[in-house]
Amino acid sequence: MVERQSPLEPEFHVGSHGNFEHGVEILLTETRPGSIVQVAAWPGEEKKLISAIRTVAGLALPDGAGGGVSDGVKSVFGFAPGKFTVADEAEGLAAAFARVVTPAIGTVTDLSHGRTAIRIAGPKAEWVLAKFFAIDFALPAFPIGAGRSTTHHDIFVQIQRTGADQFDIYVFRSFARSFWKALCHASEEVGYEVQ
Amino acid sequence: MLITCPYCGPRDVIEFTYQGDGNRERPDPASQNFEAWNAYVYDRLNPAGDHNEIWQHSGGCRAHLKVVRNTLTHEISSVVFTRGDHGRGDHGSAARGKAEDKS
Amino acid sequence: MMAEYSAFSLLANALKGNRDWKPAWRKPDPKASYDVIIIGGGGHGLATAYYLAKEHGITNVAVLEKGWLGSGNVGRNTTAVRSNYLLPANTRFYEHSMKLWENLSHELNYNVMFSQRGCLNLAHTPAQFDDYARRGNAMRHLGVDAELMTPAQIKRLIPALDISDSARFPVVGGLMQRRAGTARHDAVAWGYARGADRRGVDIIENCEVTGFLRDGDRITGVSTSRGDIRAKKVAVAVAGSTGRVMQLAGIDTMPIESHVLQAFVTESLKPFIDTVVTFGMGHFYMSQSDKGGLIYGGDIDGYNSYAQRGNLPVVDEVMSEMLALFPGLARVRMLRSWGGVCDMSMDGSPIITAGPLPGMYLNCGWCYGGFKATPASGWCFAWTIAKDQPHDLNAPFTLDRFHRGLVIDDKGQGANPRLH
Amino acid sequence: MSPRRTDTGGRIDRLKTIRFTFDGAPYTGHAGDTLASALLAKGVTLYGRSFKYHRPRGLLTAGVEEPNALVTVLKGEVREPNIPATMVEIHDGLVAISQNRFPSLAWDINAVNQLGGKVLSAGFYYKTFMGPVFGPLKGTRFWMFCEHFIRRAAGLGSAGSAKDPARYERMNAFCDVLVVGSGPAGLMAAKAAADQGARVMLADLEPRFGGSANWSDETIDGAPAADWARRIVAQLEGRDNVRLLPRTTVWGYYDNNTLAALERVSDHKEQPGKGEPRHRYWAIRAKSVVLATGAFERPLVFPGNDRPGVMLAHAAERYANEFGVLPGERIALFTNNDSAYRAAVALKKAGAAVVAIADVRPELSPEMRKLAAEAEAEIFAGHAVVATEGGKALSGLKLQRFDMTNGALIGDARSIHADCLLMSGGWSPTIHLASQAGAKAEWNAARQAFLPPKPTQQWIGAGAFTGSFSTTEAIAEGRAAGLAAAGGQSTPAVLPVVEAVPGDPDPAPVFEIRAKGKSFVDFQHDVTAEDVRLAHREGFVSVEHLKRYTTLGMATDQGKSSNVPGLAIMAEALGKPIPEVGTTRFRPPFAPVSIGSLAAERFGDLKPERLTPMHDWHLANGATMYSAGLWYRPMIYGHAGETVEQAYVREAKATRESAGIVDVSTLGKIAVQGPDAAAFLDRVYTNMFSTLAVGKARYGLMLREDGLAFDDGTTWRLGEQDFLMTTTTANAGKVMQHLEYFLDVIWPELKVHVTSVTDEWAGAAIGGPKARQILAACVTGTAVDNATLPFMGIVRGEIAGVPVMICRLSFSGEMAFEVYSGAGHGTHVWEALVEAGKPFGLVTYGLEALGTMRIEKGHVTGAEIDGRTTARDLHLDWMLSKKKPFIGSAMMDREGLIASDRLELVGLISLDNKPLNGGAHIVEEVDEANPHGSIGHITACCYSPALGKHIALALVKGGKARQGTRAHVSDPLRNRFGPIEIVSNHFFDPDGSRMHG
Repeated sequence: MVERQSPLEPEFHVGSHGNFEHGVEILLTETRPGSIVQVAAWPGEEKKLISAIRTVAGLALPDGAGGGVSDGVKSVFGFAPGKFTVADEAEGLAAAFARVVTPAIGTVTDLSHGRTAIRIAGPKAEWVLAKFFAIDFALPAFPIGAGRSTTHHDIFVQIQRTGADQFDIYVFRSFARSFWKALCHASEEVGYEVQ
Repeated sequence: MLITCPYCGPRDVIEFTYQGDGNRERPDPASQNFEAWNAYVYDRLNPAGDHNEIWQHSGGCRAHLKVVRNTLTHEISSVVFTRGDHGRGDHGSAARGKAEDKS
Repeated sequence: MMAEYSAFSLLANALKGNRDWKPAWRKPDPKASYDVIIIGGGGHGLATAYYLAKEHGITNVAVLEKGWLGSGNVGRNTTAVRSNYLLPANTRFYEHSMKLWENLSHELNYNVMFSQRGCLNLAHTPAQFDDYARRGNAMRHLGVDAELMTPAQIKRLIPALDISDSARFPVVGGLMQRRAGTARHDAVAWGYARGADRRGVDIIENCEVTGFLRDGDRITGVSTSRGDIRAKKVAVAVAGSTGRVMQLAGIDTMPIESHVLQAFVTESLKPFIDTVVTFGMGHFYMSQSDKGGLIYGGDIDGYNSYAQRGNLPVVDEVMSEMLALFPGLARVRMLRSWGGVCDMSMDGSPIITAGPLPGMYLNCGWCYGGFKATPASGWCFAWTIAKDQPHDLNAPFTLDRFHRGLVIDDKGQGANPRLH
Repeated sequence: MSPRRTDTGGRIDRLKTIRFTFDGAPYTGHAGDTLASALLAKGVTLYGRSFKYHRPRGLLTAGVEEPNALVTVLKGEVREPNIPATMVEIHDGLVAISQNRFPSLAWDINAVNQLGGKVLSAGFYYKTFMGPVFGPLKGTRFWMFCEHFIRRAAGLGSAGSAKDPARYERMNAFCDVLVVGSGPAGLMAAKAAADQGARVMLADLEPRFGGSANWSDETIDGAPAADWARRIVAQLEGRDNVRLLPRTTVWGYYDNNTLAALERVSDHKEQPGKGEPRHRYWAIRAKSVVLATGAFERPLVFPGNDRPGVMLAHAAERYANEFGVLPGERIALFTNNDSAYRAAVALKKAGAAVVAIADVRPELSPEMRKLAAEAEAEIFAGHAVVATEGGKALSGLKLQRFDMTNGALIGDARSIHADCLLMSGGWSPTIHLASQAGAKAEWNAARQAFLPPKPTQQWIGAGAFTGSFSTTEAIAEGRAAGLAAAGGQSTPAVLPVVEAVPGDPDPAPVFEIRAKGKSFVDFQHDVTAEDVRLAHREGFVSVEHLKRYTTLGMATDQGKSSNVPGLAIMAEALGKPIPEVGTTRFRPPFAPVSIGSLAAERFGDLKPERLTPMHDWHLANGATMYSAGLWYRPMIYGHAGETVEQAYVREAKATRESAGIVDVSTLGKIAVQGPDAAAFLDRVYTNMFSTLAVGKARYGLMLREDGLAFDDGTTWRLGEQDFLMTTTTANAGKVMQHLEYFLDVIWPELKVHVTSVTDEWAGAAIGGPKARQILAACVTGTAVDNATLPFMGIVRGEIAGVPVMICRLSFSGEMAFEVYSGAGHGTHVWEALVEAGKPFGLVTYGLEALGTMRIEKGHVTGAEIDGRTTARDLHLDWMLSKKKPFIGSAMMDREGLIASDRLELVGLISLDNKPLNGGAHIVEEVDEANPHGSIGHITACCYSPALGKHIALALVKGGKARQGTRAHVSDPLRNRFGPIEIVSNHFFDPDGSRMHG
């Protein structure tokens, strides 16, 4: 198996940075899931797609727009009407979905290479993300598991909250390095560690 | 300005792309009625007051929205998907209530 | 006879405590009828009245303004004057305007402060530089001045500009029109108003048109907040309000959308930049007023609006582009912002035509470039009204050009007003 | 005597001494001082020069509305001009200088302008400088000559060109209740809302919360008001549903309760913390807003009211109580209302002698007489100040009996010796944000002020903002507003008890004392009462005309103190009540905002860089990168000593001779999937796609709705319902939106999903006579021979252990293949291809060689599909299907789009063997002196190694018919003229034998 090259490589500096003498309040890392797959249902076929997600990924989606769930290995969330992003540590998820999601239900699009997954965690995660995105990151407005599609100027992202203080950001691979640099820069104020 | 996307909730206007007059009707693709085509491509309602508009939530779920917005006050009185009840059910707009913005 | 304005009259009046100055224009009540009514007391409407009187001897003219004179875009723009267009129809028209600008202060006996300090379009890639060369050559082939500049020449002209290779979009060159420049926007309205008034034109402020008087299809006058006024010819020059006014005439759809454009000014500074400059990798332009404020703007907000009020995304975008060119301005402060309502056409070019109804004449579609057009717009519109046919210069700017496929699309964006 | 620091009092830290400089001279102050208070404490009276007359000016105010005392703050080479000294918190190392003066603040040459006096009246410049009609200075020259000097005399501070090393940031915030202003009303509102559990933000532009409580000398619940405020703030600080934003100016009220605020995070520090921004720009979406922004005191308009030492009454009260500074030793007051009496008492308590209170009102209440007595001040009821004396500091003033019913001055003037004159002309509520929010202010005759109107957005007013000027009212209204904003029920409660001096909130309706001498309305812009009357005489009577003609209210303070007096003087001239003259609409920002803060995180980082998967490889292998939109692409892989032309000629030549490889990952790629995908593509493209076999690709052309060419590219059918569309790099986003629009708005019944997969795939195009051999050498799992991989065929296989998809198509005109792999494997595959190509002489090539080969082939790109050309213009009409309608088909045959004189694509060959230039025009006859008669222009040009000639593509009027004829390039911009031959755009291998192999 040939390892995938990370787009962040030259800018990925493990260790503590910024104002960390006063404590590290942000952890940044690239989660490098093996699979990132978009599954999308035709109108009216959402329930079947949701059950397909349960079958393939073993994840039960909660109700509601933008709802999602993560078990630490696999994650899923809605990001648009009838559309979901599913990520898995393992490769091969697209093929697995292709077997279950029939043309009558919807489509499967493999984005495993095309999106880069960056995790930001720590007590200041909401604070740092608020510098980029005009969405409400407070827990009641953005519950654990939920997903959001949003943009920071030219950079389109999907964000899933995977913990009280933890967010996974899916960014287009070609923009990933620029976004990563900006994220590091914005985290300097509170001290951050790259893992 | 905020637009309440029926899927994503209230979002800043920066996430949206304006696609213009929503009153226009595209003629049948095979139509040879050139007046109708011209009107569709070039002529616009441009009211001072409530306007039916198409917006795309291009920086979010990318759905297109029918928006009723007042061009004098920028007040938005209605937002729905152009596709109608698209995506209703578990992951449609149910969780955010009806697709309306009274703010 | 009103006193001529001059250094001498200024001194003579000062000695008398400035007590003898008279109003710049009269405030008459509307008459029952006129030969020509011009709806819209902005730059274009006032210039039209002036040239009707001066060039065509038609002086029984009323200009109707719903608010205070010059309250629309003539007093809300960023004051740039240029004729650096790509397509010949535009270049010829705006060059005619430029020539009128060059003598305007004398002609009006009113200092409109037209300052030919040049307009520089910055290019940031070789391909863009070639695009500008195409445009500059197009201008040169129509007898309009244009020249290319190197980064070193540009740096000498604008020392504060960042031309370093490390810039995200380095400056590779620019297209300069030296005869371009700026003018004092309010003075243009006031100067034309005074000039038209002195030739007998009635300028009637606080007079809102509420409907059209008709005889069948033919327009025979207008109803206003100050009563009905009849006229042989009714000319519409209302820019951003075109949709509203045409609706009063029963014409619901037009190849026009009204969009809001914001403009900004900084606090007053000592001379910082001596030309008009535009950014090639976004939408930003800036000059400095004689008072010292940097006057600048960017793209329209991008949605229909009559509110004369914009929103934050454009504010942020404009300031970001400003600092990309002038990183030394980060601590300078934006003093004021405002919005104008632009009549965005479907190809980015204007409409100056007789019609679309008998007895009606239409002038609109200025997008956000109407200020520099003011003299030529008034001049051509007056011609069209007086002779019932367009001058060669505005013959291409018809209303039916869209349907006929004869668009004049300088930006090549098609029927998408938001992008012109 | 002069101003000085009091012995005790003030909310400064007298134990902390801070050192700074002003105009090069060293000063000290205390922690908590502003630059204004610290300088005032040292006896400084002269702070700035006015705009037009360069008159010496002192402090008028103690806050954000200061028009006179503007300074430039220097941080090394970086300049921050026009900052009110009243808003600069001093810190060690602060360097401030005065501005708009030469050679020094005390001796300013341009003060000679004052002699111009009446000639330099309002709008004088419109009446002169037109210059002679004839001669060298005719036209605009004379004006431009004068302008040169006018510009240098005008302007305040100077901007610099050194890049600011500071960091700026934007913060997006959401809250239930935003409270603007932290005086007693704001504090009560914030507390009441927070008690309801609401998410609350409290912003104040001052460093200290408390507003007037910090200097009012009142007590609340028995404690000094400032202590009460501190207690409330401490309570709020401890709550996690409250965010406190000191030093934060809420400057903009935008649609849907979006507010913009500027937090000055580290201006008051010698050095910001690591990563700490200088300014933070808050974009706040508040469900509800409490406006508790207080009121501004107005000056009175009388001769000499601008002399240094003349100050607003409350400002002096603030300097004394908040900063422990006395603005003078012998203080006189001039007022039309009761609020000044409180200031008199405060200054007396702080140690000054209050020598006189001149009040325009003939009758004074017993309470005011009592306060005057407490201040030991002599009262002059029914008097007005008619003159002031002194140079760069006040030495005295003249009083005269005044009849406020008709403005008459009676009897002789009497002189009073004073070094400070405090004035109060009543108060104007700070309604700017409410006005920005879209509502028109309403005149209140009793308060003689514009009060906020009914809200048009979700805000509630409280305190002085609403015209309720007493602290008792502020507290009650603040609590009620906070409760209501948080959606709580209004409940009776025991409110804090305020002990304040009495006072009637309504002033006498006196704005101006008409006497001999310049009486200033707009201090900074030197607009006098006479200027307002001149505007009236000349017909500039609407409030906007008044502003624009006289520049009243257009200075850096935006008329915060001058608008109402100016309006009142115009109203009097017109004989109309003030509300009939109108009020101007306030526009953002409330107070000037640093441009850095608005650019925020994009300062120094305007746009992200979009990088292909092989980006680092290109850099490591000598590529010069070209910025194309947001992308970076290799332009050439230059060898040492090569020019750009030499490099691309070498690369193109080698490709045609053996093989070349180029990174094409930037092409837009869109997955078009679903049962209706083929039918959808038939509608989107001008040609058929439903007939395309699985495993094959086809070149497609799209038109816009108006019938003009839009974009082109190949689309690959990967499965029955699964297409991979490619677009040009530049149009990828536009095409995506175009497809989404039609699917969502026009044809919602189609079952098609479109997804951007541009970033999923790395693309390498390998072409040339040896390309197939190179592929054969490294591809496994599939053959690449002509039978397996015919022209436009697609196969899947592996390279170096990685799955790839290979499509045989050509842009270069050579036998060529596009190899797609997962982006994360892009470099891996690229390296394998390069390695496999070494024995075959494979070169890497960049955009220049790519462009050269496409010109040789006559392929079109964005330079030709420029939004003005049709398929016919580009000789692509063979792609317009007649079997089906498609987007643009109905509109493409309109008269203007089929005219014979349209610009059509042609090829050009330079006949003088000299290079051609992009953007050069084509003429039939050269006229170097007077270029004219353009028939078209060059869209792209190069030296063609294949032809050994300089060639170009061009759009030429009726171009097709001109093929085979001669013309000339005319490029006056670059002085390049020369003969050319017009030929077909297909220069090289027109029948495509090379790519078909």
